[in-house]
Amino acid sequence: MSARIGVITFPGSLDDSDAARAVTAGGADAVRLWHADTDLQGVDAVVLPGGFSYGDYLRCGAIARFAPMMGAVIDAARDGLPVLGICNGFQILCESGLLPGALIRNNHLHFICRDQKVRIAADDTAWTADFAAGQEIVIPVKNGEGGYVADERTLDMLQAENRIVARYVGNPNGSLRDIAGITNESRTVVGIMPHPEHAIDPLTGPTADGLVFFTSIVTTLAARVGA
Amino acid sequence: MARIVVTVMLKPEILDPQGTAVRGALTRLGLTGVADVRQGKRFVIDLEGSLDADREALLTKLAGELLANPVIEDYSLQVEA
Amino acid sequence: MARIVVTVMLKPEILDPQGTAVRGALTRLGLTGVADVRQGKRFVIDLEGSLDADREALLTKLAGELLANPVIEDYSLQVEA
Amino acid sequence: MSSTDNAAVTQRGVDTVERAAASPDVQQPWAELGLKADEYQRIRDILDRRPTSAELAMYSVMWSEHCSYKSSKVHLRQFGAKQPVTDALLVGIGENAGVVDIGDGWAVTFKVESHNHPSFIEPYQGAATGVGGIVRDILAMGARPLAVMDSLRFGAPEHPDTSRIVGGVVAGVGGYGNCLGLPNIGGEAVFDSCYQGNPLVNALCVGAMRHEDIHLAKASGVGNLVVLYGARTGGDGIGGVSVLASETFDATGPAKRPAVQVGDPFMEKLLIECTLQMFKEHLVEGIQDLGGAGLSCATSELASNGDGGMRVHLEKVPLRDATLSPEEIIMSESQERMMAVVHPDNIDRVMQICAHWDVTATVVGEVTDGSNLQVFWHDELIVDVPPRTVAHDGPVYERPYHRPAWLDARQADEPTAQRCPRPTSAAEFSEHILRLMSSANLCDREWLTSQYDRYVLGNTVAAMPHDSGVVRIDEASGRGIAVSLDCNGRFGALDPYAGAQLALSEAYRNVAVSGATPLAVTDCLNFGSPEDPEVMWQFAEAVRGLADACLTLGTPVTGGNVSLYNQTAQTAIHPTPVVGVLGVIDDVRSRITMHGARYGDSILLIGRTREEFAGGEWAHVLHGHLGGTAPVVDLAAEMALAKVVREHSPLITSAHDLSDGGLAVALAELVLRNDYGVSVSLSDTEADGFTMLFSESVARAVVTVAAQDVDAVRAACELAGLPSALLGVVSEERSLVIDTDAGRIAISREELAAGWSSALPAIMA
Ligand SMILES: Nc1ncnc2c1ncn2[C@@H]1O[C@H](COP(=O)(O)OP(=O)(O)O)[C@@H](O)[C@H]1O
Ligand SMILES: [Mg+2]
Repeated sequence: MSARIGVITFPGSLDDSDAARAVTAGGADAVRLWHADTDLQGVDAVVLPGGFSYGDYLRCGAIARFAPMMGAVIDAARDGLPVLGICNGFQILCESGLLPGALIRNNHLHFICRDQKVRIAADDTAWTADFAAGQEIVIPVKNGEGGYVADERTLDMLQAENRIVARYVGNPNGSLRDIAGITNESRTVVGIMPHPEHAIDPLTGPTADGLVFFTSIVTTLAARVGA
Repeated sequence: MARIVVTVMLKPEILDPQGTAVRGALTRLGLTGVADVRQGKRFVIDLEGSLDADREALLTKLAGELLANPVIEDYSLQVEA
Repeated sequence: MARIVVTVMLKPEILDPQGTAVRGALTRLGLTGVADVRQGKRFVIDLEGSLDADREALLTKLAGELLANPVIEDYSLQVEA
Repeated sequence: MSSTDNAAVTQRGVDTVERAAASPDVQQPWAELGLKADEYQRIRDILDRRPTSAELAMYSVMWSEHCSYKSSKVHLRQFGAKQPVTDALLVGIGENAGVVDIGDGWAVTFKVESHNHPSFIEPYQGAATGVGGIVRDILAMGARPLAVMDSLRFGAPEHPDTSRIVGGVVAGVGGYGNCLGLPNIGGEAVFDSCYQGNPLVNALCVGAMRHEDIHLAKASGVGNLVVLYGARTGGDGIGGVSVLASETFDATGPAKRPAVQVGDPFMEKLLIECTLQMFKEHLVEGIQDLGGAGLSCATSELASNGDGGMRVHLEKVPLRDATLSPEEIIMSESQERMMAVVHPDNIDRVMQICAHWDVTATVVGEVTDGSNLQVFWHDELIVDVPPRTVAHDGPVYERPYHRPAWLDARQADEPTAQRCPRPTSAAEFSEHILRLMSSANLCDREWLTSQYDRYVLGNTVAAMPHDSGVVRIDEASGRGIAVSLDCNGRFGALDPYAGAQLALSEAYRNVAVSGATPLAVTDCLNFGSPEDPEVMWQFAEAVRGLADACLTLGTPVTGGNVSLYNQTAQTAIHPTPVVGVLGVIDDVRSRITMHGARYGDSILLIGRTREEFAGGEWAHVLHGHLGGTAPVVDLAAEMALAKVVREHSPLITSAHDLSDGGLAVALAELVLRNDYGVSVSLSDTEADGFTMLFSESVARAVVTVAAQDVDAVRAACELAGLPSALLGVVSEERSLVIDTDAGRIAISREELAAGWSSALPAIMA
């Protein structure tokens, strides 16, 4: 039976159908979840998609973090449920305390959409298992508030514990230490600013490099079952 | 050292989607009787030396040209120190 | 009717790209001696009825959880009326 | 403060139908509302009494230029009269947007609209609400909006006000579209001093649906309910109508009314999802977006297109500003609202869907068996009109027009070698190419396009920098569309008839070189004041030109927009008929892009090059010259080029059309946009090096093909009556090398890129 991966839709989620498409392309079943529900429907992992939840009129992710479904996700994530937050999803993960730090306005103050080179730094998270550390990939980045910030201690800690998942090659937004993505202590929750779900087919994206995030989780879940 | 605080708010008759979003969230999180929320900007400007009349005049002018768009926003200046 | 104003500013140690841009623009437009500019947010919240202790406590809590992200921001509340 | 409690508003002083009938001599401010004396009289004749103040408000705005097309209507009729015979048109001009059949049961709707004047006053919000408005038009046809495009005109790059407008407009187009989740797949950005006080912001939206899902704006079925949903109504965009409010609200007086509308893209995203869900469940009998003229427009059009009357209870409209008078509510142009006609059996489900998405929805009226549109304010009848007279039977002007006397002199002022000295040495050629590439209109658009999300929805097959935007519609079959939006206003200034045709020609070519079959046209006609007979002539000529050319190309005009009064004092903008062409591709995997070429591929130039520099970029950038005759319009060649490219798309590894700046610019762009170089010789071509490189003749493209396919493609060109020339090869060395009669031009990619990439950021700095 293939893995079941939930994709949550918040009001203002925009890349939710893309995330679901990528989940399917990675070999899992996509289960659509609604922000106002609380039942995770027994999914094996969850994707928080990109977009502008609630318009992102306050701080990105600040309102979505309080959605009923996020309550369920936060509890389950603490118990080991793998969660991938992409862009707005990354912001929601930081706001809800599942990941440290915060994302602020890009240093050049513009929204930026471009094909971005990224270096995978940690290949031992639930979502990057099929990568090799040091591998360079190209996936789209598109955000207005993608500048990762945290205090020095946190940054040092992330680095020391190899919890920086990916770094920009050519920083697009002023993220500290070129951070494009990070993971939690148990390496199950990953937040990433650029969009792997928009790089699953060279027809509609710059590459198919992003697909590996979605095959990785299938690999990880299969290993769990096997273990 | 002088500190000037410029406050910029959308005019009352202008739609404020940000304030509306905050109002909705506060209400959902249990705060009762929220009649209205408006969201604005606040600029804290530190100037070297003291604030002479020339600089104050220029700053007042720039507040209405650069920091606020008077077509949709009201603004006010406050000298703090 | 009660009015509460919540002010949210980025912590001093967090880089403020918007403030930096405003500082650059003010200087280019002729304002001399601009030492620093920080840009923050201001929420004007109107509540029906008077502000009882319960609602004030909840609002204070939400200011620190919803309106501000304490990882990067400082905030303050002021009851106006 | 928002409140639904309209009862709080005093009813004292409301002008009822009864009162109007009883007081024929009341002085009414028709002139302040922009009506002419005879128009006011016509309203009185229609109603057989004086209008109430609410009726006066409705007629005045619905009969305005913007809503009634009173100056342009007589000309626009040509689009119908000269409509080519085509099976592709499912819904023609007159609806919110036209609908085109693209095969397999899929229908596509698209339209371009202007938001010029608001964008000058508040560039961010003006542009943002422009995008919001056109997206609702597409939604109202029953389609899921798929992508947006924007065609922009700004003042001179060096003018101090230009960066304010560019920055605000681009951030506004991006801010709204990005937050709404629609990819931006292309557009234009042009700088010219004629747009200094009148920037143009034209936004296009394209959407798709199944044939059976097409929805029209009509209210039928007695007893059906009229639902208003979306944002609350505020005092937006009703400046002029406040004269009425101040008449009726003597003591209290209305609050100040906003001069500018603020967009709420989040609300619009919710509107889209909630509307599509209603369509999916077949809950909607008729639907209309609320745009210009708000409820006046939506109710009168729905009622006029239906088979009965309509009754509306205005006090039920949810308000953002409780002080609004009924006249103002009916006129408000608040954004992000829709109106649906729903069978009573379905109303609960509709309300449920709206609640699910947290969208306010209110039943504000019903379809009646009468013939009139009746509006009540509490229990009083304040509007009682035949809806057709408001929505469709507005005044029609036959404005006088005549060819400007100065046009002969301008057309005689050719950019001859004496008047505009030409490069003679290879070094001069290089310098001219570099100056062109770093000029405001040809430089890299990255600063601007990178602010637009082009990936969201996951179906974007081509966006910037490609010649047209390509979007996949059907994931299984790969069926998709290509869209391009183009215009060169300088050609319009030389000859508006040809200028409109050249805009069409360019958009058609851009779509064709992507491998698509052009099917249909939308247009946004931006001109100066129709009250100036010379401007009116330009307008009439442009419409005639576009209609004639559409007939020849077999691509009907499906809809569009007219924007007049784009002028400062006596100076009008260049005639700027922006034309959008929509094409279909059976399988987007076979599209042709600007990339794709391999080392060693041969470079072919297809099409005839004439000595045509008037209105072109070379004359503009190098000499600031505008005069002469516009390039020859050759629609037959344009069709032949499209056919050759389409039929040989498997052989063509990349294609790029020739337009602004001619061959020199097209070749330079290939070098800049790819990781290869270009090495060509002009010795075997039909004209001298200067003409070959800088002429802007139509119906031309550079294509690359594998060496073994050169003969096949050239033979096809010959068969189609198109000249072709084998120019050279795609080289590994990343530079632009051109052998000309004046010697060898060799420019490295770095040299080309330096000025090209820094020019736009420099304007914005
Ligand atoms: N305002 C705009 N919005 C979106 N895309 C734009 C805009 N201006 C230019 N572009 C895109 O940038 C690319 C280069 O533009 P341009 O040089 O004008 O195209 P072309 O060479 O086809 O005339 C094209 O893909 C075009 O669609
Ligand atoms: Mg082109």
